[in-house]
Amino acid sequence: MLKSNDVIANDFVIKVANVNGTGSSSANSLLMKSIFHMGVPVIGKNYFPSNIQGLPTWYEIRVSKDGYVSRSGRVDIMVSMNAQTYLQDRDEVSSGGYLLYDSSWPREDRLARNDITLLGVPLSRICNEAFTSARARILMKNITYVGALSALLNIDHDVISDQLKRTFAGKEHLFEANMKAIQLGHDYAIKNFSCPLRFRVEPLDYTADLMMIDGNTAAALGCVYAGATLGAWYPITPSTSLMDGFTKFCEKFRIDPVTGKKKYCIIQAEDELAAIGMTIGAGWNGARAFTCTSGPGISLMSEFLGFGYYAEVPTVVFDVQRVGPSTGMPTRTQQSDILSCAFASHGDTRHVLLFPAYPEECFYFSLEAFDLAERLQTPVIVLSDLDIGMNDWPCPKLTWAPSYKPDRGKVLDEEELEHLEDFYRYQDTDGDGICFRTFPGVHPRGSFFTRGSGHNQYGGYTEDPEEYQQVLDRLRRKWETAKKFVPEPLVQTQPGAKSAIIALGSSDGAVQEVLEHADQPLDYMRIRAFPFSDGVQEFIDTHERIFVVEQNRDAQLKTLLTVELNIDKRKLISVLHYDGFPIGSDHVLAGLNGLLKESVRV
Amino acid sequence: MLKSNDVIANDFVIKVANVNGTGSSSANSLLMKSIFHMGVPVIGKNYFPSNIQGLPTWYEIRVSKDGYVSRSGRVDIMVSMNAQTYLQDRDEVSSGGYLLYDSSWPREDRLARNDITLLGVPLSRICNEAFTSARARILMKNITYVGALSALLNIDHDVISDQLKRTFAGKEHLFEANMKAIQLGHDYAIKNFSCPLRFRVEPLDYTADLMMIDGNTAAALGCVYAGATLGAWYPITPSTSLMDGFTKFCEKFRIDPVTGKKKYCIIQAEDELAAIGMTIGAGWNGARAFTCTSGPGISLMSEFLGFGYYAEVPTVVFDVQRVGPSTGMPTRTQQSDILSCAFASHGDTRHVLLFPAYPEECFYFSLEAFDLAERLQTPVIVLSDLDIGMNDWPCPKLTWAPSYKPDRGKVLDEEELEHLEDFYRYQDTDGDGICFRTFPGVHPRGSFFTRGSGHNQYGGYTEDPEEYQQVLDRLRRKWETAKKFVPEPLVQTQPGAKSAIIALGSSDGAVQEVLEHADQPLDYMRIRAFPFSDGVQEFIDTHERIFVVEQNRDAQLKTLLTVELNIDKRKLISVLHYDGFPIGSDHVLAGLNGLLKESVRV
Amino acid sequence: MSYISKPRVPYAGIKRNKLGLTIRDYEGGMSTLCAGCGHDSITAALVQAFFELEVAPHQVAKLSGIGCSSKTPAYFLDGAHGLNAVHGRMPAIATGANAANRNLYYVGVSGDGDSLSIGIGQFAHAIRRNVNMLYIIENNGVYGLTKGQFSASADIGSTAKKGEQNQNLPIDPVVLALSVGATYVARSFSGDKDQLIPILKGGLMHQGFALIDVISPCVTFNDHAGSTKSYAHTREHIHETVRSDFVPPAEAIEIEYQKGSVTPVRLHDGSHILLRKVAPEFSAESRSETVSYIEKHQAKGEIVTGLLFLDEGPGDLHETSDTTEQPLCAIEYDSLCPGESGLEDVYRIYR
Amino acid sequence: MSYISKPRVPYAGIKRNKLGLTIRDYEGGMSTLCAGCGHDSITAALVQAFFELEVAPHQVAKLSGIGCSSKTPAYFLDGAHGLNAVHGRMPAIATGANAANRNLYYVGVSGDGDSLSIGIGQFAHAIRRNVNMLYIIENNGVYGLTKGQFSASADIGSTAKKGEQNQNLPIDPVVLALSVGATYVARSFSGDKDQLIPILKGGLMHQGFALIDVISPCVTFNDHAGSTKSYAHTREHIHETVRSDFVPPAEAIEIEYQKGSVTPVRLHDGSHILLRKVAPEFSAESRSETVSYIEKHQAKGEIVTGLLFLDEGPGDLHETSDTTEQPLCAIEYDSLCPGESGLEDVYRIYR
Ligand SMILES: Cc1ncc(C[n+]2csc(CCOP(=O)(O)OP(=O)(O)O)c2C)c(N)n1
Ligand SMILES: Cc1ncc(C[n+]2csc(CCOP(=O)(O)OP(=O)(O)O)c2C)c(N)n1
Ligand code: SF4
Ligand code: SF4
Ligand SMILES: [Mg+2]
Ligand SMILES: [Mg+2]
Repeated sequence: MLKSNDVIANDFVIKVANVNGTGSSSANSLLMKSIFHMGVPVIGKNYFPSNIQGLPTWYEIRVSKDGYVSRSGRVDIMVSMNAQTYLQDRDEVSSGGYLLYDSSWPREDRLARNDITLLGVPLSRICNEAFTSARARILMKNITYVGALSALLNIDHDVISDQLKRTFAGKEHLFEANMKAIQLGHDYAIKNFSCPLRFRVEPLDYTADLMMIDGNTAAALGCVYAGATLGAWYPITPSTSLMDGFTKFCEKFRIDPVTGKKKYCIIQAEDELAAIGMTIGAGWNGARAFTCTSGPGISLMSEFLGFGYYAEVPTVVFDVQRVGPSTGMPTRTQQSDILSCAFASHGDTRHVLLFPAYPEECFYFSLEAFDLAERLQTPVIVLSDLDIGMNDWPCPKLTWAPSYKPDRGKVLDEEELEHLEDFYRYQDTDGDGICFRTFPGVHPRGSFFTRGSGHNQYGGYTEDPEEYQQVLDRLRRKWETAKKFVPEPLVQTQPGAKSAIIALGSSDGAVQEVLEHADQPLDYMRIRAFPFSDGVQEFIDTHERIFVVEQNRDAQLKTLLTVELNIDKRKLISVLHYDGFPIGSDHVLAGLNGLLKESVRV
Repeated sequence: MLKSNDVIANDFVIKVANVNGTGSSSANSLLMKSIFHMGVPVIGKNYFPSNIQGLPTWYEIRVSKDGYVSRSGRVDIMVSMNAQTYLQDRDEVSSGGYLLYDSSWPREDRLARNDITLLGVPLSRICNEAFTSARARILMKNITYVGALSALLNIDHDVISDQLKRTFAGKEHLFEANMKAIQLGHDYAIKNFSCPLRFRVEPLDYTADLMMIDGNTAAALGCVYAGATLGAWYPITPSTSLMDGFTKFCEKFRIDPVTGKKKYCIIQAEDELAAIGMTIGAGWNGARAFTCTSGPGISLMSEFLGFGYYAEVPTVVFDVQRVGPSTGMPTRTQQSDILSCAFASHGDTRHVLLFPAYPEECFYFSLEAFDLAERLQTPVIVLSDLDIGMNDWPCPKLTWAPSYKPDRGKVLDEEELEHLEDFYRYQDTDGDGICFRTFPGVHPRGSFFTRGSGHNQYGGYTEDPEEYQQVLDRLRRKWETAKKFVPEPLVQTQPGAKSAIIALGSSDGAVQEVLEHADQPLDYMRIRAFPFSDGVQEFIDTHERIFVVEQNRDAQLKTLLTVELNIDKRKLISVLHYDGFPIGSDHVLAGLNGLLKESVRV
Repeated sequence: MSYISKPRVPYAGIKRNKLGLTIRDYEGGMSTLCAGCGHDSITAALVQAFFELEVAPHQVAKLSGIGCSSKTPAYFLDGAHGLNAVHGRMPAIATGANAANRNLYYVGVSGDGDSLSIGIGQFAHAIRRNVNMLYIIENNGVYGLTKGQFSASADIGSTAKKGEQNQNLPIDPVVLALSVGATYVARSFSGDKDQLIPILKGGLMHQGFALIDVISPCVTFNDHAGSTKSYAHTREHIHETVRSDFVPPAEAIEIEYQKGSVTPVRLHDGSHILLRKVAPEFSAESRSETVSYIEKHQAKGEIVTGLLFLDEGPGDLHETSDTTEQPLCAIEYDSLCPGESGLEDVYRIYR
Repeated sequence: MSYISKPRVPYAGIKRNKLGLTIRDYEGGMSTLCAGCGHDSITAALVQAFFELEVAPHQVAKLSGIGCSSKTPAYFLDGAHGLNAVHGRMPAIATGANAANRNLYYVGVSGDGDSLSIGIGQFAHAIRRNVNMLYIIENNGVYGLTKGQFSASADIGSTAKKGEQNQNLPIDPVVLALSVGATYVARSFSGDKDQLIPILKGGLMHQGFALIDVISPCVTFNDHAGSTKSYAHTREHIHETVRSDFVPPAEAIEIEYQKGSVTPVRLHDGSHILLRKVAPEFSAESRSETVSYIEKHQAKGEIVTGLLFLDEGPGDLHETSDTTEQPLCAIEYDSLCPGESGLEDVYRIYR
C-alpha cells in the first residue's frame, strides 16, 4: 500500500458518481479534457444506466502518465453526487484515497471511513446562492465540483477557461456563468483544504498530436472515407452514436457545394431485418452501404447475413457489443457476440470478422471492412464494443494516404462486358474462390440472377447435387483465400517468454498494462480478424501456455481458436471477464495467477 | 460385380423417375407398401423438387432383407417416366440392372446401354385404350407400371389388392379402376418379358409389428402424448407435415367428447418470430407448446431463443433440417443447422439439442424434449431432417408406459405458495442451477417479473455487476446439470476395435451398414444430445482414430465435440456428405478409406 | 429500480373495493421514468381502472416489449405476473399466453416505436386474430429510451416538425388497426384521466382485442426547433458533448374537457395540440366512416379522441379456434393423452 | 428451370419497338409454375408492358421474395438483373437498391403470403417511404409453394370458405396500403390484360410506390369444400398419402369487360368472383373515400378493380432524403472522400 504522504503525480483515478439526467457529463468531460490539455494522458469511461433520468451513473477518469487505458481496480478520488449510491461509492475508494461530497447537508457520519479523507464541499448551497434559475442551479453544481477539483488536483485554470471558451464560443453569458462556478469551487477548496492533494496533475507534453475521440465516431468517419453512401440502421444502444457520427460528418463533408444536395442517404429502418436488407440491396446495386447495431440486432439480421454469404453480396455490419444474453444490460460492455457473428445464420455459413481495439483502429478497420467485403463479396462484421464505441479514448491524429482507392474487388465494367464472350456470375476463373460480379444497369450482357436458393456456377437455379456442391465448395475455397486478406494479428515479444497471452478488441488495454507488471516474461498476440491468418497457428505452436483474455462467459475466442486451428486446446487457459464493466488490468493479473474460477472452463 | 444370372432376392433398389404433379407418389407408395406387406423390409425415399408441377421427382425404394435403411449407391431397377431426365436416369442404373420405360413411342435408341436390360412397356397406349378421362389416363399410367413391376418382381397380387382395398374402402369404382391398371401392367409384363427378373421379392416375415411412418408424423404424435396443447408455426418445407400431423392426431384424439370443443390450439403465425413468441408465451403461462420449422426459421427465431434461454422459459422447437445456406434447397436434406442451433442468438447463449435418428426416436424424443424443456426451464431444439421427417421408415410398433407422467420440473403450485415465506424466481436453492417457477393466476404470492434484460436472483431488474454475473454463472451451472439429464449416446462395440465412428441423426443408417462391411473392426457411438453426457468424452479418450460422420460441409458435430470436450481434436477425422441427398453407405465406406477430399477439413 | 417497491401502509379508512383491496394493492414498483413523463400518468390511470374493476391483481398478466413505455408494467400491479418481451414482439407472447389460459386478464403496454416499426407485423396480426386483451400504445412520437429518434407515428403536437422527418405520412395506429379489423379502437391523452379510465375499463371488458392509442408526451425528447424547452435549446446552454444528458425538471400535463368539445393542450415544448373528444352520440357505422371522421378533423389539425369504433360481433381467438372453456393449461394430462389404445389405432393406420 | 431460356428467333416482320427490340427480348426463362397458374398471365402482361414502354431490359431491376409468385422474375426480362430475396424481405432490398441507384426501374413481385404475413412490416414501411417502384402482389389467397395453407388476404372467390379460417377478417392489401400512405393503389385480375397492362405501365411511370394487387387464382390449391376441382376431391380419387401430389390439367383464365361494369369470373374450383371495374369517371378525393367505396361494393360481394387511388404529391424516397440527382452508386470516390484536409478538421474538433 502507498504511504499516505507520497506525492503521486499524473497517475491516479478519479470517479464521479452522479444521477443521470442532471447534466453531469458536460462537467466530467470538461474535467477530463482539461487534464488532457495539460499534456497528461487520460481516458474517461462512462458507466451509465439504461434509463433517461434519475438512476445512478458514474464517470471514471484514469490519469496515467504511462498512457494506460484500462481500468486499474483503484479509485483514488471519488466525487459522490448521488445519495442513492453513497455507501457503495464510499466503499469503492482505495485506502488512502479521498471522497468529495456535497456537504450542504451534514453527512460525515454516513460517509466516514478511517482510511480515507472526506472532502465536504457545500455545492448546493454555493450554487443556490450564486445562481437563480432552477436549471442553472442543477447544472452549475457539476461545474462547481470541477472547480474544487481544479484546486485539489492542481489543474491549470487557464486550460479550463480555454476549454469553456471553446465550448461556449459566441455564448459569452454561458461562459461567464460556467467560469463563475469554476471559481467558486476552486476558491472554496483553496480556503478549506490544503491544496493540492498528494494526487495531483503536473504538466507534461505527452498528449501532443493526440485527440480524444470515441470509437463509434471514429468508425463513422471511416465509413465516410471508405466512400460509403448508404447508412441504414435501427436505433440501439450502444451503436446509435455511430450513425449519429456518420450523419454529422456527412452533413459536414458530403453536401454538394453546387446543388446543396446530399451525396449520401441515411435511412432509419423499421427494424434490423430491414436495415441489413437495405444495405444488401445497395451493395448488390454497387453502392457501399453499412448498418450498425448491437447483439439483438445481430440475432435479427442472421437470416439476411446467411443470404449475403450464399448469394455473395458485400455489406458491412458494425456490431457494437453490449451485455447479453437477450436484452441483457444495454449500457454495459462485453465481447460476447463473437460466436453468434462468426456462424450467424443456419446452414454452413461463416462470416469474416474484424476486431478493432481502440478508436484509431475503428477508423482504419472501417476502410478495411468495406474493402474486404467487396473483395471477398461477402458480409463483413466489425465487432467493436460499448467501451471502445462510447468512451473517449486518446487517439493519435489520423493520417491519410491520398493514394488510397477503394478496392471494389472483381467487378466487370461496361467496357469489359462489351468485349466479354459471355458472363457467368459464379464461375471461379482463377481458383481463388472469388468470381466476377456486375452491377445492374451497366450492360445488357451483365445481367444475372441473385438468389439465396440453390444455384450453379452459371447463376442458374439448381437442385442438382454436383452443381450445388460445386458452389458450396468454392465458397469454402474463398474462405481460405480470406485468410490471406484479413489484417494480421499483432505480436509483441519479451525475451525468454515461454508463455503468452492472446486477446482481442478492448481487452488489449488491460493486457498491455499487465505485460509490464507480470512476474514472468510474456509474449502477446492480439487477434484482429476471423478467419485467422497463418500467423495465429504458428504463434500458438511456439508457446507452452497461452492465456486467452476475453470479455465473455463462454470463452468464445478460445472456442474459435480451438475449432479453426490444428492445435491442442489444452494449452489454452481462459481469463474471462463478463460482469459488464470493462476488464481491468487487476483482473487480468488475477487470471495469470490462477485466481479466477472461470479459467477452468473447457 | 454380380454375375448377371445370380438370383437376388429381397436385396435390391428400385428407383422411379417421375414428373411432379402427376400423381405418381400414390403408385410408388403402393409398390413400397406391397413389398412391406410381403414381410420384406423396405424403405422409400422421395427426392422431390421445390415446385408444384412439372419438374423431375424421384422415388427410391430399397428392398433389404437385412433391414438397411440408407442409400446403397446402387440402382437395380429404374422406372423412367420422365423424358427430361431419361439419360441421367439411364446412366444411374447399376451395371446388370434394368430400365423400365414407356414404350408407347419408340426410344430404345436413346436409352440403350449395353450392360443393362431395357424393359419397354407402352404405358400411355395401354391407359389411353383402357381409360377415358384425362385424369384417369394420367393417374393410371403410374398404377400400370406398378402392375408391370408386380410381375417382374414377383409381388403378391393379393397383397396389392388388399392395399388398394384399404385405400379405396367404400369407393368400389376407384378400387376397380386401379386393379384394372395393375392387371394390365402385370399381363403385359408376363406376356413380353421372362418374369420374374433375377431381382425379385420372396415372402418373409421380417416386418411383423412394424409400421411405415415418417418422422414428422411420429414427432407430432409425440407432441400429443407429451400433452402439448399449443402448436404455433409458420409453414416451411420440410417441417410442414409435422404440424399437419399434429392437427390430424388432435382432431382424432383431442376433441372433447361431451362439448365437441378442442383440447388444443393450433395457430398459423404470421412468421417464425411470432410462432416462437407464441410458444414462449404459452410456456410461460403453464401450457406445453411447440413450434416446428427449418433452417430459415431458426435464423429468425434466434432472438427469441436467446430470450427463452436467459428468461428461462421452456419451449420446444423442431428443426426439420433442409439444405442451407439461406433458402438453399428446400426439398433436400442436410444436418447443417447444428452450430446455429447450439449457439442461436447473441451473447453467452447455448441451447439443449436432441438428435433423433429415425421416426421411432422422433416420437420418444418429442416426449423427452418437453420434459427436458420444463425440467431445465429452457428452449429445447429437436434436430430432425428431411430424410427422417418426410420419408416413410419402417418403425416398430410404438409402446406406451401408462405410468408416464410429464415432468413439469420445479413448479410451485397454489398449495406450496400458500405456505411459502416468500418466493424469488431466480434463487438456486439446491445448487443444481435450476430455480422454482410459478404460473400466472395461481397465487398472489407467486407473482414475479420475467425479462430478457439484466435481472438478479430475486427477479428484480439489475445493472449491478455481481448480481448480473451471479445469474449468468448459475445458468452455466444449469448447463452442467443438463448433461446428466439428456439422452445418453448409444454405443456399439466390436471386438478388438481401435478405431471408431461417431455420428448423429439420420447418418446412423449408413453407418450401421458400414459397420458390417468395413475391413476393420469399428466401435460406434451415436450422439443423441447436446450438451454431451460424460460418456462421450470417455468414448473418445479410449479410441485412437475416430471418424465423425455427418451431413454438412463444415464438420459441425466435430466442431461441437472439439469445443465442449477436453480432447485432442487431431484424432477426429471427418466424413462429410452435403450434396442434398441422404448419405449412403457407399459414401461412408469411401470416407473410412480416405477417398473423400472433405476429410481434410480441420 | 422496479424491484424497489413502495411501502404498503394503507392509512386507516382508505377506500377498499369488493375484494377488500386498497388502491395501493394495485400499485407497482417505483417508476424510473423522467419526472413528468406522460407514461406515468397512464400507469396511474391503469392502477385506478383495475382498482375500480375489482380485479384480483394475480388474475392479470402484464406484458410489454422494450422502451420507456414498455418499462411501465413494472410500475403497476405488483401482484400480477409480468413479462418484458423483446422489442416489438409482445403481441406474439400475448397471443400464446392467451391461448394457454383464457381466464386471465391481459394488458399489453407498448410504445409507438415498439408497435409501429419493429412490431407492426405482430401488432397487425394480433388484431386480426382478435386476441382478447387490452393493448395500449403509449404514443409520444419518438423513441424515448434510445434518446429521441422519430418514430413512425404522428409527430404528436409538433407544429415545428415540418422537416424531412415529417414528409413521410405518419402511421396512425388507429387507422391502421381499423384497416386490419380491430374490434375496439380508442384514442385518449395521458393527462385526461376522466376519459382514459373508462376507456381502459371498457377495453379490459371487451371480448377481443382492444386498442387504445394514448398520446403521451415525452418531456425529454420533444425536440422541436423553436420550442423553448427543446433539447436543441437545452444543448446550447450546456457543454456540447451532452446529447440530451440533461433533463429539465418537468410536471406531468393534466387536462379536463367535455365530450364533443375541442381543447388545446400545451406540451412541454410549448407547442399545442388540439384534442377533439367525440360527441356522446358519435357511433361509427363502419370502419371507413370512422376513418373519414378522423381524416376530416385531421384536416382541421384536430386529433380525435374517445372510443372511435366498436364491434362486439367477431369472436376472439378462442371462439374462432373453438377451444374448450377450460383453459388449455389447466386440462389434466390424462385427458390429453390417448394412451395405449391410441397407439393401437396409430399402428393400424400406418401398418 | 429458370436458366433454361427459350430460343430467341424473332420471325421476320415481328414488331419491334423504338429500341429495335421485339417482344421476345422482354421474355425470360421457361416458367416452372403449374399450367394455368394466374401468375404466368401476370408475367405475360409485364412482358407486354415493358415492351410497350420501350424500356431497355438492363435498365430494370427485378426483385422478389419467396413463393410461386416470387419465382416469376426469372420468367420475364432475361436481360435484367434479378434478385430473389428471402421470404417477405424484398421491400428492404428494393429500398436499399433504389437508394443506391435512382436511375433504374424497379419492379417487385410478391405474393399475399410474402407481403401480408411475414413481410407486412417491410411492405408497410416501403409504402411509407414512397420508394419509387412497381410493387405487385400476385394474390391467390393461399401459400402456393408450401402447398395451400390459407394466407392473410381475402379468400379470393371462396364461396365455400365460410369455415374457421375466414372468421378473421382478411387483410386487404389495398386498404392496408391506403392506411399507411400509398400514393398509387390499384387492383386487377391476372386474366384481364386489357386492364392490367395499362395499370402496370402507369405504376412503372408513377414517381413513387405503386401497389398493384392482382387477383391471381391458384389452380392447384383452390381447396374449397364442394368444389369439383378441389384437392379434397382429388384426394379421394387417389391414394391417401398423396397430399396434393396430383395437379389437374388446367387452363389460365382470361376475361374482358367494360369500365364501370361488373363481371362474374369462374375460377378453377368452379366458384365465382364478382369483379367491378371502377367507372372511368371514378377518382377518389381521399383515402377514406376509396376505402368506403371498396367497403360498399364488398358488401355486395363485389371486388373493385382498377386504379383506386392516386396522389402524385408526396415526394419519393430520394426527394424526402434530398439526395443528388446523380445515383449514389455512380458518384466518383474523390468527391466522396474528404481527404487529408478533412482529417485536419476532425483533429481540430476532437483535440
Ligand atoms: C431488437 C432491438 N432493436 C433495438 C432496440 C433498442 N430500443 C430499445 S427501446 C427502442 C424504441 C422505443 O420506442 P417506443 O416503443 O416508442 O418507446 P418509448 O421509449 O418512446 O416509450 C429501441 C429502438 C432493442 N432493445 N431491441
Ligand atoms: C423464413 C421462411 N419461412 C417460410 C418459408 C416457406 N415459404 C416459402 S413460400 C411461402 C409462402 C408463399 O406464399 P405467397 O407469398 O402467397 O406465394 P404463392 O406461392 O402463393 O404465390 C412460405 C411460407 C421460407 N421460404 N422462408
Ligand atoms: S425519455 Fe421521454 S418517454 Fe422516456 S421516460 Fe423520459 S419522458 Fe418518458
Ligand atoms: S401452386 Fe398455385 S400458385 Fe403455385 S404455381 Fe401452382 S397454381 Fe401457381
Ligand atoms: Mg415512443
Ligand atoms: Mg399466395
